[in-house]
Amino acid sequence: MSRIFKYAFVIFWTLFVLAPLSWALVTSFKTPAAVNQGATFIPWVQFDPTLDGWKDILGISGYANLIPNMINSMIITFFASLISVTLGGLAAYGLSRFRYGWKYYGNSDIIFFFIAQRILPPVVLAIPFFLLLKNLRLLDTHLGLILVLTSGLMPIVVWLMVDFFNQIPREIDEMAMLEGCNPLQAFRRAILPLSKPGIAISAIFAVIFGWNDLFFALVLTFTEVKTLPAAVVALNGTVTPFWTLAASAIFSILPLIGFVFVVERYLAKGGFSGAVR
Amino acid sequence: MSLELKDLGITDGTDMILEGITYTFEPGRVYVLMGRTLSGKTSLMRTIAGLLDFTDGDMYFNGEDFDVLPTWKRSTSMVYQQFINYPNRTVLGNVLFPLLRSGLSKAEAKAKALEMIDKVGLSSFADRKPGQLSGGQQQRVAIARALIRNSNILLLDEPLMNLDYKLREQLREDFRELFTTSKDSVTIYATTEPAEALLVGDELLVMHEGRIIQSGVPAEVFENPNSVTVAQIVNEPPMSVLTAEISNGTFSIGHRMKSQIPAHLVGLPDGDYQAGFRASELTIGSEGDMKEEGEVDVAEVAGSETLIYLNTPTGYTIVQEEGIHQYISGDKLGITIPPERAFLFDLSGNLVVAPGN
Amino acid sequence: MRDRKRLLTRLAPIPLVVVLAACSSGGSDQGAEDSAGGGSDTAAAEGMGPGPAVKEATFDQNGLVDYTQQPYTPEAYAAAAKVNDGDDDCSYYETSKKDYSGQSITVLAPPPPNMGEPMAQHGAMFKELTGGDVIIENVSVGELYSKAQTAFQTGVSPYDVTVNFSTWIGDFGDFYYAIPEEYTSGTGSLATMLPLYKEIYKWDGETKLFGIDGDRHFMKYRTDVLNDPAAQAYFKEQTGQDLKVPETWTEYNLIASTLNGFEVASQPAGVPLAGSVEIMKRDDLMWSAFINRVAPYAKNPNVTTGFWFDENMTPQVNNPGFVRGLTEFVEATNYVPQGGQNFGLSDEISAFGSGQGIFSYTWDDAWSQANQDDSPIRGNVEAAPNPGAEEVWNSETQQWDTPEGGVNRAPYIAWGWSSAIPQGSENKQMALDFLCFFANEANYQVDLTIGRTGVNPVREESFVPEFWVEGLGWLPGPTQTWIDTLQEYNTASNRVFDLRVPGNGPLMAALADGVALALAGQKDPQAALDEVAQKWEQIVQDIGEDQIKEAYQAVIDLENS
Amino acid sequence: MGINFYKRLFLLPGLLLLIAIIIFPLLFSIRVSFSSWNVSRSGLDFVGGANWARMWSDADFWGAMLRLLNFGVVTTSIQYILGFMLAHYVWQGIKSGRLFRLIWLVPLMTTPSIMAIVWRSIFREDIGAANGLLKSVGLSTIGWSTEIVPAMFTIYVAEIWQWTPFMFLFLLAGLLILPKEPFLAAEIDGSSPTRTFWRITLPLMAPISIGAILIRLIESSKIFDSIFVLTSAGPGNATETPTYFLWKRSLTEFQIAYGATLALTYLIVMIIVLTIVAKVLTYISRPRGW
Repeated sequence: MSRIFKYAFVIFWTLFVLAPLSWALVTSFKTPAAVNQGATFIPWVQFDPTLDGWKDILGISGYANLIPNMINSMIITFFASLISVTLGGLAAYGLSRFRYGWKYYGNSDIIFFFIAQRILPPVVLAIPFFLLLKNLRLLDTHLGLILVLTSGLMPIVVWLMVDFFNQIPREIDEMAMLEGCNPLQAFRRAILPLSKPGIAISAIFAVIFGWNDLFFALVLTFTEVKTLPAAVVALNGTVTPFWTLAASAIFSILPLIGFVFVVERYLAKGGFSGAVR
Repeated sequence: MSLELKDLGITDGTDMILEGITYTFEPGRVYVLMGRTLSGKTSLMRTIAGLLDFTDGDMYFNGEDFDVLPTWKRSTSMVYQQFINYPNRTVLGNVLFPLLRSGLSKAEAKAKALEMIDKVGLSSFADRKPGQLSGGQQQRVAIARALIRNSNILLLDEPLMNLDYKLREQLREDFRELFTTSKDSVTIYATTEPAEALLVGDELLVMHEGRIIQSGVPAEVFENPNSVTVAQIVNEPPMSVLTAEISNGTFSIGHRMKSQIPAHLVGLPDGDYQAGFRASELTIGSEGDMKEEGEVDVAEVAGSETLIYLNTPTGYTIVQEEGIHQYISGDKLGITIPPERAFLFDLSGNLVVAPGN
Repeated sequence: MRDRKRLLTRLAPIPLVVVLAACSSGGSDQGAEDSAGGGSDTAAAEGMGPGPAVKEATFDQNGLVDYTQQPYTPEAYAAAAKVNDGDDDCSYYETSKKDYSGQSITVLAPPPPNMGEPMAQHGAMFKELTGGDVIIENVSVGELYSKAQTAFQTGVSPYDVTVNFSTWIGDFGDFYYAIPEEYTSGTGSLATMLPLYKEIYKWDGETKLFGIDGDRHFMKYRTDVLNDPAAQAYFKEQTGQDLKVPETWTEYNLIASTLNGFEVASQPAGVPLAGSVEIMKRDDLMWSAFINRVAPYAKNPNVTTGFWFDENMTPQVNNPGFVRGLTEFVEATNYVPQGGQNFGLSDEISAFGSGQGIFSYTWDDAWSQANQDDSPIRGNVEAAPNPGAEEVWNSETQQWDTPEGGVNRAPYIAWGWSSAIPQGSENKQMALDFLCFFANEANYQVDLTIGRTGVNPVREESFVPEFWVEGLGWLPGPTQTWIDTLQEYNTASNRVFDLRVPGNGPLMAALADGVALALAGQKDPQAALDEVAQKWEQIVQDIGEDQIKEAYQAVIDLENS
Repeated sequence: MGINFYKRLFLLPGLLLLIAIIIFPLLFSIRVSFSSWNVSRSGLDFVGGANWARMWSDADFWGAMLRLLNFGVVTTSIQYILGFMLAHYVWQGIKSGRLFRLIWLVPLMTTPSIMAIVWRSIFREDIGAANGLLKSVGLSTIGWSTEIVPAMFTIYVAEIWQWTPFMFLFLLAGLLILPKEPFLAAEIDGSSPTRTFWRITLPLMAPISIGAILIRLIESSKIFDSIFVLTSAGPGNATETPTYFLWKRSLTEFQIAYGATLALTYLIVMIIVLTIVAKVLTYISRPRGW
């Protein structure tokens, strides 16, 4: 019974997940007229498919070429995620293992401080960040956007990784230290190999959130480092080109699917059994 | 190469975790720490290992301030009561790990590790991961890792605690031999088992509430516990402590059972005392002068013996009976108390007289 | 107790930071330090850039401009007619004599096709002619304002040209460079622009916008429906009146409500026919549509003290004229297409263009869409001035007036696309030359003929039907109605203009908020507009009453002209 | 180099980088909230607490804040339940688990603002897929974006579709690192799967769950794109949330000073609420004798 429910739910959810994506895929092959004349679902039968939407975003029709934007996004996402996962992972490890703080301000407050950075919506940080980057002469540069994104991604990494490190028995790093590793070496040699699932998930989150950041990219760049989402949103003119945007929606998740496919294999079950009974 | 603790203490807020620990550990000897859970054994070991900061006193190793050295420079090895190993490494990898920073060549290190693995009896498991081993085997890996570095200080924190009875007996036997390989080390071994203490220890330190309350040769401490507390700690099962009185030439227990003053108690002034009896020296049955009727609370079989916990009018009493017997809660049993085996303590708990052997 | 401590410690960084902020507040005026503003006289001389070097013309005088041969040619231009180069100062010939190689300008523009496409097309050609780079940053229409404003407010000047809505001039006027007079007179490319629009593109007496588009809101109606005998009979039966092009909003509503859902033979298959297609989505230019609905009720030709405020700067948005307009706007929610209460401009254009409604009444876009080759209602749409009203509120006498001739007309000269050169630009000369080239005779003509460029008639020569019928292949009948409509707007005397004052954004947002509440039925029209009026007073206070009043006087002058 | 050196080495690079990046925006926001910077007046004058007083009596803002009870809490709860179910299924093992896992993560990968436009194309009542499907099976159509309940429903659907994978992955991470032993023990005791779930899995997952719920509360309170595109805060102002409100004040009306005031208020309120929520959740999930 519960087995039937389980698979029914799994199938339902999978269909629910795929439905809008299929709709986007179908829409991406429509002409404007086909979109505006009511909902149709089956190409060739209900409408004549065209590649115009795709030509429009790949620079073939001269309308827009999203490939340079995708490269920008890759550069920015890669470095912002790398910095976030590295520094965030170290900080999370520290917060999991040591006691920090000043008077009443302790570890849990520091962790909260990290995550609190995500409370403010980007819309209100846009102007201050704009001024900051202006004064640093980093407007419209990769570095500027990487730094700003890092401030948003690192908190997620810390938040996730603290819980994760808490699950790894402390005795393991103590043991490594007893065996002659300084804490950094203990982290690298003893803990890091155990943390692959945590790092994989942090990296997935960091990359996805970094990749999909729209608002900072929109405000803090002009012409040089337009990222993919900013470029896609910029396609939305007086008349919303649903067909082109649908194609872009599909196009912009392709690299992420590849990345997640590669990284996701590290999410194996039973992380630390055999470490501590 | 001695480890010297001077008035060492740890205070956390108002909690005293360790207090006034003064002791000198010499190399080549095995020191057994006994004490109940939370008595400070683990804290003391972690302090020595540098994993815990102390707040008072001093610690010297070889005459030099030990406190300035971080854990990883102290040359300390530790075996935990849980079986801690690197789950992602093989047995060989685990045993090799401590050698990585030793400056040995890879081949040398490997040879040495294999030798140690052989010594703990795991040669056929060198390529397995800890998760694929039994508990006892895992603990052997941990012990091999601890021994391989020839550390100056070897700390074993109840290493046999989580093993079953048989494995415990077996490993216990191995220990004496294994420890002889580390002649230059200070070895500190924490346990709650008197048998272990007697078997592996050169010195016994009894800890209670963060203090060392008695130290000495294990047999000596065992025979002459200086207080009720020590007596309770070093006896497993604990002693039954009953009220006693000496007056007018009679020795009475619980104001009810009376007998002649046994030989070792002769000459003591009249007054109220406490009398402690080892469980193994109390017997089931109603013989002799001092007998008592009790009601079984719990009875459990340990190895080839049966432990019976009884409520008696005099107090809670624990009896160890040879052989395997079955009792159920509420059974009425007679017990016999041998007055000549009484450890006599004064009312504040200090030893007055031990029965001797 | 512990909990309270926890909470306090979490908030602890805030007071700390407040102290730091207070300490740092002394000399720091991060944003304002180099933000431009005010005195255009001094700025005029600055940042003009090196200007062009002179070179041999590479384009024949009065040569044929063939858009298919240009470096960037999207589909729309590939189909465009070939035209002869004009005689203006910025013709292909004249521009080809300028050498801008090694220089570049950055343009902030909406994405293709609207404005983005001509920018890209002419930018690429400009580079071919002069060697100067025209870099275009496209942002979505919704982002244009904040993108430009962020730069202006913080004193950053990444752009040499910004494309914008002309209604933003109240906020941006001071940040713009004044266009020299030579461009708007003589043989300048803007010389033949209608005087009305020349005025609209001025701020504080100076031309601040490089006018590339002229807009107004007008009514589009479906002739196939209004001329359908069955519909006529049905309408007569239901209302006792003849079915004709509505003269007033009352008639408009009556027709739209009566024929909502009516089936006519010419209706595109599978598309239900609704009465009216309107912009009702709150933050998607709905306020602009709403102005049409109230204009004839609230713009009284006898009142010269203003449409939006009276002389004491008391908001008029809740006067009975506005309330009447809103009441009818709310009624209209009953006969818009399905989901029409949530239509933005984009939806309005595509919905009317695909035949979903009998009426629509905002910008030219829906008109262009309906006239495109692939439009299912091509040839069935005509244009007329927006409906009027049979009575009009007099804010001076505080009563309803009956207009002369029975109908009060108050066309809304709505804002449209325009472009400007920010004060902060370092290469104004090149920016000017580019905009001027963009708007030269040949380009203007061709852009006009391509509906989706967003360029609409703004110059005298465009208001002849032949131009459209021959140039674009539009059908003569509908085109004539459209030209007539535009001409009527150009010459009308009782007109409504956007509230071109600083704070236009917040004022219109407040208006839209109130109207949305009424549309959703959460408030009745009077209460909703009273709240708007209250907010307006607050906004006027915040921005500065004098400042707004001064700017508003220019709007009143336009209204009364 | 003692332990303190390393202790700092772990935390400080990240913390200091973060502080370096956010200190200016924070200071600036606080400073600017005491100024009158608006669309026609850029610069940092000092007007005292005028903005703060105005915020206090801004009924629209507080109305929007109240709406978070709806959007933040409801969507987070649904996401948590669905995400937990999915994660639990994958953790228990399902056929083609990796494939499902990958497919379920795809929504998270889409850009919310672009996806919102796709949702608009689905829920547009005249040409959208949702009504199209309803019509094709002969059902009556629904006013997805023009009636309050369906409008909220569409926003829920968009949010749940987009963000449940986040919960799923976060919780899966937690499940994957759970110790095996309690489950072995339960198996030996012959505990039923349901019992095991309620008595072992759920309590063991409490810390991770709280972490996931808090971060989703933070994130879903920032809900913006779907509202902007789908309903434009309508009908009326029924779907106007603080982020939307802030966005309008700050970036469309450029009431920079007032916007900063609202933002800081929002920050403070959220810190207080989240701290309380964390406490309550910790209290509810505290270990109990069963």
